[in-house]
Amino acid sequence: MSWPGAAAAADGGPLADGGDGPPVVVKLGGARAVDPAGAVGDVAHLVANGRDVVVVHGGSTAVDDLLDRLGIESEYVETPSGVTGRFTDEETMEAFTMAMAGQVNTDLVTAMKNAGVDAVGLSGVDGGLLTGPRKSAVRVVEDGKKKIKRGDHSGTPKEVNDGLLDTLLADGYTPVVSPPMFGMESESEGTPVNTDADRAAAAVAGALGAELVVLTDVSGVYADPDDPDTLIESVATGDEYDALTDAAEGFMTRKVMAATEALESGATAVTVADANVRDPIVAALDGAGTRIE
Amino acid sequence: MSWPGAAAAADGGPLADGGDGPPVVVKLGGARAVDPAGAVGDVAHLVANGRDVVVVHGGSTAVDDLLDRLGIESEYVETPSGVTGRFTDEETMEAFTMAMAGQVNTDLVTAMKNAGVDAVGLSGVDGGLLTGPRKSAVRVVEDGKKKIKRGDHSGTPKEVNDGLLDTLLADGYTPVVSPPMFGMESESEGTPVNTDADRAAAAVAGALGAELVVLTDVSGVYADPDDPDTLIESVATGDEYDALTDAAEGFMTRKVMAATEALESGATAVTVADANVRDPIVAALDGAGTRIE
Amino acid sequence: MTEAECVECGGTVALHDDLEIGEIVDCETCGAELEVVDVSPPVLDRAPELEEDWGE
Amino acid sequence: MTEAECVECGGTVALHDDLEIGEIVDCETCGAELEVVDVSPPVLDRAPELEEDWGE
Ligand SMILES: [Zn+2]
Ligand SMILES: [Zn+2]
Repeated sequence: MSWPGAAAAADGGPLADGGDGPPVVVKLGGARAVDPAGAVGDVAHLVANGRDVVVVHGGSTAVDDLLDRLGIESEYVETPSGVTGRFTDEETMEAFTMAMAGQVNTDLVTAMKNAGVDAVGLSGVDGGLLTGPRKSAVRVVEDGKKKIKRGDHSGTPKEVNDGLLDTLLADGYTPVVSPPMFGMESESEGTPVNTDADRAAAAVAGALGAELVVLTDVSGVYADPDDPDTLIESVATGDEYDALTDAAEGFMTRKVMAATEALESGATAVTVADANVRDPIVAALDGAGTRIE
Repeated sequence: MSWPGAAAAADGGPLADGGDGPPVVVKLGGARAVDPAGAVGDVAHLVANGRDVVVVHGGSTAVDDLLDRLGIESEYVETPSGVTGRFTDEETMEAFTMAMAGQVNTDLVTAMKNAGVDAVGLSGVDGGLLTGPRKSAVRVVEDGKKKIKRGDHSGTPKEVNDGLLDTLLADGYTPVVSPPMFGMESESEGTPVNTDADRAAAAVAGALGAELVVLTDVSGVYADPDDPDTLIESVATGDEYDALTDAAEGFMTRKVMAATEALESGATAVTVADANVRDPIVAALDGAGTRIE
Repeated sequence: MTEAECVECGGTVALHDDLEIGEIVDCETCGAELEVVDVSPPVLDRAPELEEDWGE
Repeated sequence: MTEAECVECGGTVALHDDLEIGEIVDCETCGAELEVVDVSPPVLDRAPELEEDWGE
C-alpha cells in the first residue's frame, strides 16, 4: 500500500492532521471511562482537512446496562487457558445488537453529524462489512470440568468489505462501524454475532491499509503496568515488540493482539493512546501514546 | 421523471420484474401480522433482474415489546382532532431506536443477505438520510383540557439524502431504511426522532422518482372497509381519488396520506397491497392491490 | 378563581383554580390562545401554533 | 462407574457417575479428546477442535 506522501506521513509530523496520509481508523471504546467528545471533534478536524476517517466503536457499558434493565443475567465462562468471557446466547445477542447497533451507533452518528461530520452508521452485518465464521461451540471449564458449550454467538472477522467503506469515503461520508459482525453458519447463511471491537477495528485498518488509532482510558502501554512513567513510546524492532507483548497485561493484551493483527493484515501503523486528552486522535497521529509499526 | 421504457413499465406488465423500470421503494410493515418472508424473496428476485430496490420498514411491534420488557409505560395522547398517538419521551425514544434501528433493521438486513441481497441498513440519521424539524411540543387534550405538552421526539422528513441511496444502489447494494429520522432542533443541531415509516417511505419514493409499494395486512383500500370484495383497484382520476380518501379509514388513512405525499413529491405510482401473498411485490407491480397514480 | 393578563390585548383572562402548566386558555376579549407558562402566580404566553401530525 | 467405547481407537473409556452432556473426557488408550453427546447410556464422539478466542 502506498499513497502520496507516505514517507512524510510515516514520521507523524506535518501531515498528521492533513489530507495526504493514509486513511485513519479510530477505535473508540465503549466503556464509560472513555468520553467520545474529544474524539468526535478531532474526527471533524481531520475530515475537514481531507483525511479519510473510519470510526469503529464498542459499547460494552451500554450492552451491560440493557442486559441489566432487561433482567438478563449474563453467563460468564472460563476458557481452558483461564480467560473469562461472556457467553452470548440468543437472548444476549439480541440485546447486544439493540444496544450496540441501535443505541451506541446512532448516538455516535448523531454526535458526529452535530460536529459537522457526515457520518453513516454501519454494523458489520451491513453489506457483509465484517464477515467470518460464527463460533457456536466453545470449550469452557466449569467446576473443574472441560466442556463443549454450544449456542454461542461470536466470531472473528475474516473478510472486510472495504469496497463499501471506499464508496462511502469517496462520497465524503464518514463510516461509523459497530459490532455485531455477520457470522456465517454455512456457505450461504449467516447471523449477527458478537465480535471484539478492537479486533474489528484492526481488520478494517488492515483492509484499508490505514493507520489505526486505538483510543482507551490510559496513555498507552506501560513497561510497568502500574507506572505511567514507563510508557512505551515506540515499537519498531523485534526486540521492542517482544518487550511490548511482555508488558501488556489484562485488557491491554487484547489491544496489543489487535495491533498485531492490524499490522499483519496491512495497517501502516497502530497507536494506542488516551481518549481523555485534548485532540486525542491528532495527538496520537503526532506521536502521543504507544506507536507500533 | 422519465426513464427508459417508462410507458411500458407504467402499465405493469412486461417490466414488472425487470430492470428497466424506475426504482421500487417497498414499505414493509413492522406489525406481527405482516410476514416479511415473501417480500424478502421478492426483493431478491427484483434485484437479480437489475431493478433498483430500497426497502423502508417500521417495527411498532418490536418497539412495544421492548418498552414492555423495560417496564416503560407508553403515554398515549389525544390530539385536538381526536387522533391518538404515542408520546415519545426521551426514554421511549431510546427504546425506539434500539428496537427499530438495532433489532428490526439488523434482522431484516440479515434475512435479505441470506436471500442473496447485498443489503445495507441505514437509519434516517445516517448521512442525514431523512431530515426535518424535530417536533418537541404537541397540542393534546387531557381530561377535556387543551394543553401544550413538550418533550416529544417526533418529526416529518422534509429532506431526503437521495445521493446516499443512489451511491449504494449504483454499487449494487440494497438500502434497508429504518426510523428514526434526524430531527433538527436548530440549524446545526439534530437528534434522532420518531417518524412514521409510511411517510418515510413516501419521502424516499418521492426523492427517487420511484414506484412505491406499501405492503400491509389487507389487500388494499376497500370502498366498504368491511368488505374485501369492494377493493379499489385503480385510482387515476380526481373523482377516483376523492372516492379513495372517503373510503380510507383508521390506519388506512395514513397510508392514503402517505401515498398522496409520495405522488406529490415525485413518485411515479403508489400501490397499497397485501404482504401475506405469494410474491407480494411483483404482484403489486403487476396490478394487485390498490394502485394510485 | 384567579386571573392574568393577556399578552396579546392586555385584557384580563379569568382562570379556574386547578390550572396546570402547559394548559391552553382562550382570551375572551381578543380570542387569542394562551399557554399557561407558570401557575403561582399565573403567567400566560401566546400558545405556539403547532401542525397536527399523525405520529409514528 | 460406567464406561463407553472410544470412537477413535475402540478402547474402553471409564466414566465417572455425574457425567454431563458436553463434557470432555480423555481416552486413556489413544489420548483422544472425546465429547459426551449422550449420558444414558453414555455416548462419546470426537470433541471438536476449537480455536480459543478472546471474546467481545
Ligand atoms: Zn386577549
Ligand atoms: Zn481412544
